Amino acid sequence: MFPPLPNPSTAPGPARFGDKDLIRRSASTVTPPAQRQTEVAKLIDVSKCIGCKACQSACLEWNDQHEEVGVNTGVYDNPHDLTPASWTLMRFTEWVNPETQNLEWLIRKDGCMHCEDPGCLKACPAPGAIVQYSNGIVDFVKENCIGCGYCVKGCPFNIPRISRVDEKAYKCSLCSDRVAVGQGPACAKACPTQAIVFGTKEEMKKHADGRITDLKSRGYKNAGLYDPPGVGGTHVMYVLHHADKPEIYAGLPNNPKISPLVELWKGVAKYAGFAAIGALAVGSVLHRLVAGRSEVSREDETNAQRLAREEETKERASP
Amino acid sequence: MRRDEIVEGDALHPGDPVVIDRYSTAARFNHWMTAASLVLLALSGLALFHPALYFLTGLFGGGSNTRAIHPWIGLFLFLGYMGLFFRFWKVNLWTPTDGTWLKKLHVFLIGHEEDMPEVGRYNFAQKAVFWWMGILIMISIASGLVIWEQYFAAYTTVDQKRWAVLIHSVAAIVMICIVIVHVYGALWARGTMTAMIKGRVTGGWAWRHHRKWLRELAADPKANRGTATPAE
Amino acid sequence: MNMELSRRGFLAGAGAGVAGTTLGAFGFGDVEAAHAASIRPFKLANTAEARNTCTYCSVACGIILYSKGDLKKGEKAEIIHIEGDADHPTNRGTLCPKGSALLDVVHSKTRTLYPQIRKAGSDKFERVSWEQALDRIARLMKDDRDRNLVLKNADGVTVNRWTTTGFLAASATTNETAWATYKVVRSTGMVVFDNQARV
Amino acid sequence: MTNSWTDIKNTDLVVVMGGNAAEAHPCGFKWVTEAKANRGAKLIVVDPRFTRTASVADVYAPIRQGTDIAFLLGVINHCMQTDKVQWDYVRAFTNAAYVVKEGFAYQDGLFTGYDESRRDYNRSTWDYEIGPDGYAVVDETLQNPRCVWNLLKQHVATYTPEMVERICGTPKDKFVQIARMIAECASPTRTMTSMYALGWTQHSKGSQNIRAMAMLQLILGNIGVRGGGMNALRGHSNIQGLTDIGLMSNLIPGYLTIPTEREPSFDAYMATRGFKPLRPGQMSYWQNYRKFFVSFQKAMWGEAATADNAFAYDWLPKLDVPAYDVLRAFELMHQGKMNGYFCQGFNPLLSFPNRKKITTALSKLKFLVVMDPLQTETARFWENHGANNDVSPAAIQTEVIELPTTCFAEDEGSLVNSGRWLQWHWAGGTPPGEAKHDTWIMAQIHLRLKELYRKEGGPVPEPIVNLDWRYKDPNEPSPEELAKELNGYTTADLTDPNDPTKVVIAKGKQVPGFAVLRDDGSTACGCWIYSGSFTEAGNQMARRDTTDPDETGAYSKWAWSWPANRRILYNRASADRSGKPWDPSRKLLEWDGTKWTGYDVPDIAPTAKPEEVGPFIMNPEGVSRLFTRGMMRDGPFPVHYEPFESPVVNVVAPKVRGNPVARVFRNDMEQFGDAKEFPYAATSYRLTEHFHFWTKHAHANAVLQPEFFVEISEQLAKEKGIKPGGTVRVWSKRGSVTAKAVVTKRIRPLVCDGKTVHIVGIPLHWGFTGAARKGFGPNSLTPFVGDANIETPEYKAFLVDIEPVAGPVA
Repeated sequence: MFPPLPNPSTAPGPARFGDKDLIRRSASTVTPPAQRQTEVAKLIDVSKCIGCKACQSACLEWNDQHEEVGVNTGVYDNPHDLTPASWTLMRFTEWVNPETQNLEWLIRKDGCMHCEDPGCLKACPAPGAIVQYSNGIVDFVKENCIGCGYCVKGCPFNIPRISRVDEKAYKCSLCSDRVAVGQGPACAKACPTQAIVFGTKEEMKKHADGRITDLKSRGYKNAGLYDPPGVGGTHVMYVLHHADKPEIYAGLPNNPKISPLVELWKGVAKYAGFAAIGALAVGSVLHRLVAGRSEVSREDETNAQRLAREEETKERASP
Repeated sequence: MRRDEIVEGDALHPGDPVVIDRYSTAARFNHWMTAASLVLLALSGLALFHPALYFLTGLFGGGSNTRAIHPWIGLFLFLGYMGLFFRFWKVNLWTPTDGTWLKKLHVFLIGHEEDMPEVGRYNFAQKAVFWWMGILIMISIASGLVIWEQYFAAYTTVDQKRWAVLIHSVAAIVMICIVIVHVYGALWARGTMTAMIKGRVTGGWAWRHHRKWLRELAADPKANRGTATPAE
Repeated sequence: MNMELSRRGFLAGAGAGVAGTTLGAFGFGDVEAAHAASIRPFKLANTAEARNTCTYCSVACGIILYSKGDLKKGEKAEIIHIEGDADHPTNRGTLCPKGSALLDVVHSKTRTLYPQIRKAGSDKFERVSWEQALDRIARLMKDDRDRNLVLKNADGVTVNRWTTTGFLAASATTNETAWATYKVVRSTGMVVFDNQARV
Repeated sequence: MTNSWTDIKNTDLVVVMGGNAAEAHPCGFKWVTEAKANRGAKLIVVDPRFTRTASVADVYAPIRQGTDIAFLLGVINHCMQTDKVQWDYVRAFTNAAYVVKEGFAYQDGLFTGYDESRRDYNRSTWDYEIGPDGYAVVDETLQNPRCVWNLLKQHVATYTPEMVERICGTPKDKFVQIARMIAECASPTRTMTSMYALGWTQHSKGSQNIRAMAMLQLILGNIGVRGGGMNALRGHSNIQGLTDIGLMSNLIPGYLTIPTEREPSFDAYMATRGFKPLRPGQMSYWQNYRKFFVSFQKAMWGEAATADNAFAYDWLPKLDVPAYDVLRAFELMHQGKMNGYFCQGFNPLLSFPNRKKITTALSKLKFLVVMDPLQTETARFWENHGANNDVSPAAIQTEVIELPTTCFAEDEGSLVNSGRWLQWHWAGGTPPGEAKHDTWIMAQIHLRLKELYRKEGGPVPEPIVNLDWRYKDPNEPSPEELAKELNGYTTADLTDPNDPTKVVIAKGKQVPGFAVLRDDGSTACGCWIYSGSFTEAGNQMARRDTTDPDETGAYSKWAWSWPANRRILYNRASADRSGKPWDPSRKLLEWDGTKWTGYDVPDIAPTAKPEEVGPFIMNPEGVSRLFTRGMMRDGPFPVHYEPFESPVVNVVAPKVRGNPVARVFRNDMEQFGDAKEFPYAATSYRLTEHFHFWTKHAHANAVLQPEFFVEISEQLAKEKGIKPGGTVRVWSKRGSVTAKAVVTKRIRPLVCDGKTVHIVGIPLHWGFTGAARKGFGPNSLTPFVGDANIETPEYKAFLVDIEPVAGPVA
């Protein structure tokens, strides 16, 4: 089995990574560290997942989140969507395999993918509200978040949620506080079947290969790894039995990228806009220099007086 | 008696120089309130538009407050503009003269206004500002509501929001450009600022820039407050 | 024996190599590094640990209770977190959705806090002292046993059978509790005695 | 479990039937996924619902609830017909060759000796032919038509794939595919494990469901080997322990039994126990019964239990009926024949069938004592909660006393998991409010009773006043003290039988194991199978050594497992008759010429010669039983009986309703519904997000599965006009519930004997206390009928009707 992480030490220790390891910081420029830390990743093997929701439970508990008790709407998904308190969610899909006619119950753990090229961070206007560490973790910094919701628009996976309580954005932190002391995320620690494992991205890819071979031997000829290049790869990856159609797993995007609209807005628009404004300002100055000012002459004034008088007399003349 | 170019309150006082009331106190107040909201919106908007300008959020008490206040100022702008709209929409309607005026725009720009066709209360450029601002403010309000996370997050899809945020920023940029032109125009033509500050302009100013309007004022007994008393 | 917390566990075993590299991945770069703004302090630091077993199903997963205050030092201990015991051969630190939320049952709003009695026909519980509750129970038991204990059956065989009061034992209590319960219940001759094994 | 959770990783084929391991035991199920990932093992799931276990299965087949025996006998038939049998194992280790008495027969669903009026059998003919030597007659050639093997062959012949499809509704091709996969495991180098739970026990023929699979496992040679076995997943964290310690009407710790009226004296009692071997040289371990019993009596009454008073034999009650199980308890209560009742961490109002009857029964009590860490529904059965508990407090005269107890996190002691591991745990938190340990409460009750009897006297005070209660603090015996009693200790010097001058173990020492227990009163032992758990070497249950040589999954130094720290029961059967492992790659034990060596503690004497001593030492035969003689009340072979409430008639025995000897009380008979009135086959079950009625008190779990619902197929929903997420009413002859509707592809209509059967799934986690939304439980609907042998209620198969209703106004 995949070697379990040791029990956490209760002796206070230093963090294994911090601000010095930032490679991206929203609305700011950072000088990336000379040496990048080994990239970490969480691998979610959908074919091993039994949809028990231990990950949801562990996430709520570790992060001291209080989710509301909802209702049953005729499905197993509870809560019904990600929320500011629920950073991960099991999504259930009943899918009849057209080839075998067998029912397949596809259960996918949804949550932040920790993109190598994070759309949320790109869209964020608040300096340091979203950061990316050199080990790949993308984290939100509550103190700097202004609750504008741009991250929601930037995210290709529709993950961040804005709390109506404090108007701040929330999402999975990959348990940065646990990783910082050499632990894995709470969900990975809890997962009963080790459908969720955590380690270096390289280890995860190797582990995934083994899983995919096993799945192929069981007739899932399209089994594969979901590590979408469109966002530069992710630090949360899936092993899928039907990697050729990720969308059947509760709409997992097929080849996700940051929306061109967002790219346009955060790219061209920004520069073109300032260019236009600048151009006009300069233009005005030049015009002033070339054309000088438009003055009212003495003559204009007398013309005005004359006109006023003439009209006045006209009126008097008329009966 | 034609008075197409006259707005309630316009008045001509003979004398040297002739003095003309162009903007009532209410009109001026309305204009400046609109102007103020525009400036605040520009500042708060730009602060969230480009990291380089994020420091501007300081003016509004930090990022969160900026994010919270901006939409409300937007509503304020909307009201302000509505006021101006109902006040001036008639005198901003298209007239054939605007066409000929536009054809000779280059002449205008080099300052030879005497060679321009006589225009009424507003010339083509001023009308363009009036209408374009109207349209853009509408667009900004609409797209603004879509991305007003705090209250309207639930009503649109993420993709609609993405469109909205793009449209909103483009509209804002264009507005800022228009404002620049507007302000420069006012500064360029000497004697114009007094119109929005004191509400008055000289007859000469009117003769030079809005002769058609001046003629109507002069010809209008209600507007033309002559000094001479009628003879028996 | 008691509380030695073998950190060794499976890291000593086959896992060691890989787990080692895995740990390395979390960037043991510069250990002086302070917490970053985004990283909250590790909440288990300076807590007391106790090895326990999940109370729910009979897989009996190993768990660790983390508390503020240490019972072993005679302090008042408040459990702040419960997590799987990575050294446990069966669960290897994993826990199911129930086990992962054990803390919520320990601190449940609907835990019983003090003895209560609901009088015949009443529509509410009334708080009583332990003394009152236990005296009352003993009284009720003795009266019933004295009245209804079957000493001999029709054929005169000594049967010492008490069938009018019954006892339903739990299945999440310890063997030691079960044994104490068994002794007390059997000594009274009670035969209406069962546990959860059937359901 | 015959094996352990960690051993499952050694299997080649996992059959989950009558259980839902992934949902009910996720962390144990890990070892199934390990076997799949590392051994390429396959997983088969047979269940009325496509469960979360099925979601990771290689093959899933639907089956109508309550027809498992037909399916399993069908597989046995397939193995016998296609000669997929591990012959050496069957010949050496089962009673296949034993010759059955003349007169034993089976016809139309009944065995010889049925008495309809008593709903019971005269089982005298269900036994072996005993030869002149006093031993059972065997025919190694299996030629004798009356030998077990031939009788079995004849018995299962009915269950052809076609018949299985008619009864179970399982598509024939699926059944055959599964039968073939299972049959492959007849090879000595392939093993299959059976994982089952209440999906098999909660039927009126629950024990026979399990027997059927056990027989199949024996035929395939999968008992006693690594990666094999019969693995009961079990329910609560210490249900194994509570059963071991015998907290049941008819049990004494260690599976000894309470005397009955037919045993007026100790000798009469012993005469019916301690079986003599049925074959030469067999261990027939129950020959030691007397030692265990006397040691138990000494643990109970110490000095007061002496040879002169037959070790206080008369202080034990004697039973007039087989058992005062929960069903009988509530039947008596319902008849007004009970006055007091204690519920220690138990919630019968939601746990027992026919809730209406339970409420009425509780209302007839004088007093009810509830000891629980949580506010249970039972403690509030008198409280009106609208539709969820529609009672009028004023009309209920029961005095209810609720006592707050500590929970797992606040107490110390040992629990026994399903793999029989006794694991010690330590308290981590201070109890809330005035909550107290159960040991304290039981001690207080005992001390008060003792005091009252001293003061006031009364009938037979001896067992109470003489109860051995010599604890450091009588008010609260410590877990260690109690654990030491369970392990056993010497009450006198134990001397060498051959040399009385030689003291083997001095007085007052912990015994090292049950082998040293004696029947002369010189040893005391609370529970003989726990001997060795707390020795002079210390608390073995607290061991935390994770070493596991060659990674067999035994972990023999982690905690302690009964008996004698044995990890796999019947492990001698992992080697052939000569003592060589069936599968060298999966060696467990091996005979090295002088003794047994290997990874586990041998099940037989370490020096017992392989050819001589059989592996099944608890059986007088020394072998396992394909034919159980008279030991099961409903037959030596399993038979397919329909549930008492079934949508179809029994194809193989049309005249028999349900299990002919199942436990039914007369007035409950009238409460059974029929398919005309209640057309749909319902079943009840747990969901992975919850644990019975506890986790609805845990906020997080309430979030994960907040509200009571029932599951139905898309077809039934269409027929009835039920919308997904809509509200429905489900009712049976005994009650009615309202729930949200989950419409799913995971439940599909089955065609049984040409008739379409719709299934209604009813999970059981909601009540009217706790953090989750108020709801109902299936026990408002379930019938009050119990298994013939162990009285487990038939929760898994009953009839209901369903209709859409207007949703509750939110």
